Amino acid sequence: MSADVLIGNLLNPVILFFFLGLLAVWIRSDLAIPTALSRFLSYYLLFCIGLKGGAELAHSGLSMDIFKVLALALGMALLVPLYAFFILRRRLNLYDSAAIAATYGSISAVTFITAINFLEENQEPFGGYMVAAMALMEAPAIIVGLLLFNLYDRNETGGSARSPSVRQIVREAVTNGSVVLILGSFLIGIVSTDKSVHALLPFTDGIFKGMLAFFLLDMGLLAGKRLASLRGSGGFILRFSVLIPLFNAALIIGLAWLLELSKGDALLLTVLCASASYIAVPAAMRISIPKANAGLYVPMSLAITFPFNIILGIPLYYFLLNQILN
Amino acid sequence: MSADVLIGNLLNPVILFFFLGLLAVWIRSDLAIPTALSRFLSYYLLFCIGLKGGAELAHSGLSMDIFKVLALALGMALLVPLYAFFILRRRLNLYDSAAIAATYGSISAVTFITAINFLEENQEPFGGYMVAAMALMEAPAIIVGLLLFNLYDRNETGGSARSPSVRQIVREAVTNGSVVLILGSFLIGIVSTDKSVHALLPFTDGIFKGMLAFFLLDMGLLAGKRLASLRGSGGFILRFSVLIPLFNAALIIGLAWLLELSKGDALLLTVLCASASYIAVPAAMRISIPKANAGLYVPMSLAITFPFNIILGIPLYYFLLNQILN
Amino acid sequence: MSADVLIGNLLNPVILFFFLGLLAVWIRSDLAIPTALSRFLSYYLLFCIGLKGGAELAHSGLSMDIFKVLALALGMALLVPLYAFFILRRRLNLYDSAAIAATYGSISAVTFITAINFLEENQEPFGGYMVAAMALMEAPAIIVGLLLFNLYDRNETGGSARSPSVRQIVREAVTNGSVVLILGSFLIGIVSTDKSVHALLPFTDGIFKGMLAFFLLDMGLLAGKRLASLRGSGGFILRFSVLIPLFNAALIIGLAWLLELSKGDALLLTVLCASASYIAVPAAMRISIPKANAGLYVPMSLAITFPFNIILGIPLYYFLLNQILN
Amino acid sequence: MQAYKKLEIVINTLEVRRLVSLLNEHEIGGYTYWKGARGRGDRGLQDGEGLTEAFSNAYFLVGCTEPEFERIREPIRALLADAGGVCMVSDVQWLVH
Amino acid sequence: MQAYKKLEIVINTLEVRRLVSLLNEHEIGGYTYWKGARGRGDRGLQDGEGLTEAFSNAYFLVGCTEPEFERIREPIRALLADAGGVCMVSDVQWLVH
Amino acid sequence: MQAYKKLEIVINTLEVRRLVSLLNEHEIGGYTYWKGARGRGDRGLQDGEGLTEAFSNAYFLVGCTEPEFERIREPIRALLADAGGVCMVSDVQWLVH
Ligand SMILES: Nc1ncnc2c1ncn2[C@@H]1O[C@H](COP(=O)(O)O)[C@@H](O)[C@H]1O
Ligand SMILES: Nc1ncnc2c1ncn2[C@@H]1O[C@H](COP(=O)(O)O)[C@@H](O)[C@H]1O
Ligand SMILES: Nc1ncnc2c1ncn2[C@@H]1O[C@H](COP(=O)(O)O)[C@@H](O)[C@H]1O
Ligand code: NA
Ligand code: NA
Ligand code: NA
Repeated sequence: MSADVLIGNLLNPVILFFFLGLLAVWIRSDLAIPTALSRFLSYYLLFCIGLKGGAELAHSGLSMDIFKVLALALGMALLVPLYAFFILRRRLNLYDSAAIAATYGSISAVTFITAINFLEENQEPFGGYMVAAMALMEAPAIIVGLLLFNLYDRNETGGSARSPSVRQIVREAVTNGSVVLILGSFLIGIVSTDKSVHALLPFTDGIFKGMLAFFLLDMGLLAGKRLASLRGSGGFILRFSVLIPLFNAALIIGLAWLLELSKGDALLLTVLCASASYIAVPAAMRISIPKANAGLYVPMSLAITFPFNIILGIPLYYFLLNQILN
Repeated sequence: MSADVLIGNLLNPVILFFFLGLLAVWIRSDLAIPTALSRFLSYYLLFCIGLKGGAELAHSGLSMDIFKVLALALGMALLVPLYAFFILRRRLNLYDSAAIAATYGSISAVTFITAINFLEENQEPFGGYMVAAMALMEAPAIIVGLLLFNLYDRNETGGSARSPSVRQIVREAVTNGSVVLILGSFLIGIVSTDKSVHALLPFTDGIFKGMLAFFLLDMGLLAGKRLASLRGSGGFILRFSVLIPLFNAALIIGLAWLLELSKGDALLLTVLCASASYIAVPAAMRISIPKANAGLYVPMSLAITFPFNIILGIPLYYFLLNQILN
Repeated sequence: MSADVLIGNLLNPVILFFFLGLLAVWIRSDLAIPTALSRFLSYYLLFCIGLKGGAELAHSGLSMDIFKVLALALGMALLVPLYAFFILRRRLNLYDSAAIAATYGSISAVTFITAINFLEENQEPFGGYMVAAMALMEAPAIIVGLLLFNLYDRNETGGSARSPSVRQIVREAVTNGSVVLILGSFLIGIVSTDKSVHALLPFTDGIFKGMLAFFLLDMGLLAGKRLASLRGSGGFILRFSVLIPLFNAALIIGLAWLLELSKGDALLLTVLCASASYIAVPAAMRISIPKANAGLYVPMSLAITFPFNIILGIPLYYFLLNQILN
Repeated sequence: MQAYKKLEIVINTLEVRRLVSLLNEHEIGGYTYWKGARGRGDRGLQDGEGLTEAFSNAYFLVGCTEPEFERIREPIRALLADAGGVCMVSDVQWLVH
Repeated sequence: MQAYKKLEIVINTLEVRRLVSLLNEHEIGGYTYWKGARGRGDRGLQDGEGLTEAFSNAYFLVGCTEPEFERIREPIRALLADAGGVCMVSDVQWLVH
Repeated sequence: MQAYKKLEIVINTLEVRRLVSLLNEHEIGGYTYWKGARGRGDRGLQDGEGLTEAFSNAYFLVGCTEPEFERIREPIRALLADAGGVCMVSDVQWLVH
């Protein structure tokens, strides 16, 4: 059964288009999605996911699960960058450690959306509030990462930190376009009437999978290009990029079992914790810790952790949750 | 009933996404739709509206209503900039008066499309030829505005007018991309077979509302950014931006009653007269009256009149038309 | 009946939007689709055609027809540039002859897609493997053209050829974005489950015709702009651009009759042979034979042969095939 | 290398056609330009926003000989006086190939 | 024509707002800029890829008088020291219109 | 400030990879470039239209020291002779930070 799910996932066109993107880079094709389009596709996905999540929540109403999920989400978003930082510090310099810790504490919206697609294909229900959990987990890791950086920077080097204040960085992380769009769509989904949400379905549902496949093609191209910069960066980097997601996943699966989350919610939360940011956090780090090596933290999350999660991670976590929950 | 319609309009996701755009600017989010996309979305909307209007006209055939509507449309497009000009001249310089008069004499395609969406949600029929009325109203106000400008400019300053001749400006206004696209699609809609128009429905109808919502998000972002430049420009500007639309609306509602227009047609005509241009006219004015303050005529139409119309205007005009007609 | 098909084709909105594009250029409208969008639309069409072709092949399974079609396709792709070259050499210089020969030996994906649309509207079946035939025909003519050029260049001028080796050019032709995308989508279509291909239908099928119409509007704009550079280039150029497609079509129609191809397959193969490249080959020629006049080979294929094929060619070839086959 | 004049011109995007015609008419050997420039000047802010190109600029780079420059100097001045924009002139060495 | 200083600044796209504010604060008469520049420098490769503008640059062109230049010289130096980027200064002739 | 050479190169977009490799090979300290330039020159009009980048140009800005310039001068000349394009060289002051 687990092999079935894995193969089903591998033969999903959405995932196959990701491979096509990787392949295109590998054979040095000039296939390239214009950046205006990439941006549009990612906004489209957030728009749809937010709206559907909000509409779903309006239907189901509030429940205790929401609070459990949001508390877990916030807790993990604060905890993961902490232990990631101390693991990283054993091998890497302060700049890279802080940047990578923030990267892995935050989340990847595309991985989340791919997991939602996976759940829908396996007819597994999940709560609309998961969208809120995702939005909630985007920023805290940036703050933790910068606080750790500032703390140790003052101790170690007497302070090389750049001028933007932590407050400013937090501000930017919270008003980040993706966060605003998904939270906004989520709220709009909550207040809109059933009829009007229904009228949007051909856009938000009909063409969704196709747009996702197209976007994953683009992500494959991007991941493929980024992979090159990891050459020669050593086994520690590679191990970290796979083992930390697995560790985070194991931790949250355990907590999901303790707190008796539903299978769908648990999978999404696992995916959020196991995923790493390659949009919001790198942008924040490029500005706030410019000495951190962007040739490290971007490809780790984008070219290793992201493919790992969408190809193997999601079906694996689902298999484990199927064993443990009920 | 009127409150219902107003609230229904306010809770329409399409309108709510406009608010989301405003909000994003207000909290200084970096959410931004690439301009290539904005352009595509606006072309898409014109394409669909034109095609559907043409197909509808091919079905219904010609009627006297068409001539009434087109005559009214043309008349108002010539009249509005005239009285707007003299009102404006009492407070503003010649440059700004001419530019703003042209702006308010012309129309906003997006307001028109939002009104069509409103009519469809309220199951109110309207004529396919309204699309032609819209196209007809785009250019005349530019001509009137420039004629007035040239007339007074020669009298007052001895002529500071720029080199492009009125003929050239008219040429450009008439061959404007939006006009060509909507009229072209309209004609294509007329000559195409039912079957082939039907085959386009998933594109022209299915995803329409979603694309409109996305576009209004973008309009919200734009309006929000433009709002800033109105700071400190005084009450006259603000009053004009709301009162002229209301006055134009009152005038055309009266005429609609006299000429016994159908409710749907009357609403669309009202919206056309009450709306102001923020694409074609500003582009023409930027070139032909460069001394006019673009920080005035663009935000007036885009950041005040446009939101006013789509949020309050449309339901209000509809309420009034419901009272007066039949 | 043939007149019916011709008129049906002319009144197809998809074709009419092409005319609208031409018209817009003619009246000097500023209508313009951003290039990021053009690129996206063309990728979208390849994505859909590839996926549907692959899925269709997975259904029908392999047959002898595939081998016949692929052999014919490859043969024509090698043969056409040969005879085209010798015809062209009688009037044009070596540079232009080689570039134009390569252009006409290769294919136009958009013409192919328009022909598929035509077949679907006439409920005429065709094999999914035609997509593979198309991909197979993109590159060989580039190689033949460059070999001929190098051969004669050495003889005539002692060698003015540019540095990129033939191998490098072949490499680039084969890893060309369009080829990779359509072949990749084709393979994904083959391995994907029915269910998952079905879930993509609203994207790949629903909005397809609309996207095609929009893209042909863009092609019309492009063709219109290119037309200007042909002014004063003489009757030979014009005759060649129409007669070579007709000659190629006659040849392949004869072969289709000999080899008893199905009507749908034969039409698509005819269209491939009759069409000329205006993306991949021009890009290759711009780099490898920079002295060839791009103001000749681009507008010939794009502004004459392409419109000729989609407006008259496709219905004409279909009419002939109807007479000859079955 | 050879001494050339380099002109850098910033002008409203809608005036691109006019400037290109002017360069063609005066038979200038070559030019390069791109759109999408934003900026601020006497005519206010051009922020590149909106659904029209009217509020964005184009940048032109023209390398020309001294006599070519003398030919277009006055026409360009007149165009800028009418349409707004700026033109900066400097000396460059042309890498002949 | 009139002697001017020309500044060319390449800076990370996310710093555009800061640089524009700086030019406004110091009342520089005008500027032009565009986004979408890629490049390499001390802070590594900025290849313009990805869903964020963080890995692409903006290019600023500022024509100003000598006193204006003296006014912004130090603030720009400080900004670049903090945020990375380069600034090149040269002499141009301004075509007055 | 420090004296530098500034190179401005316009070249077909499809040649970007080659020029970047050339700059990397010769260990030039940094460069900036953008795509989307249109223009006219000996090889005709590059109008940026169409579904390929073959008819549009890229613009490179390279600030380098005199010795660096001497290193790449000949290779760039050879590249341009082969692929077309132009290169203008001028003197600038580098604002050291
Ligand atoms: N001093 C300057 N330095 C650089 N660019 C300028 C300067 N002044 C004006 N510009 C550019 O030229 C455009 C038109 O200038 P203006 O006609 O003065 O508004 C502006 O939008 C700027 O992009
Ligand atoms: N020598 C140079 N010539 C031209 N552009 C440069 C040079 N050095 C750096 N740059 C540009 O400035 C950006 C930031 O430089 P840096 O802060 O040194 O990484 C780079 O990404 C390049 O686009
Ligand atoms: N005199 C010039 N001034 C500015 N740009 C030029 C000039 N000549 C050529 N170019 C640019 O360089 C590109 C290639 O030049 P060419 O190889 O001469 O066709 C042209 O498309 C222009 O963008
Ligand atoms: Na995480
Ligand atoms: Na109006
Ligand atoms: Na062919």
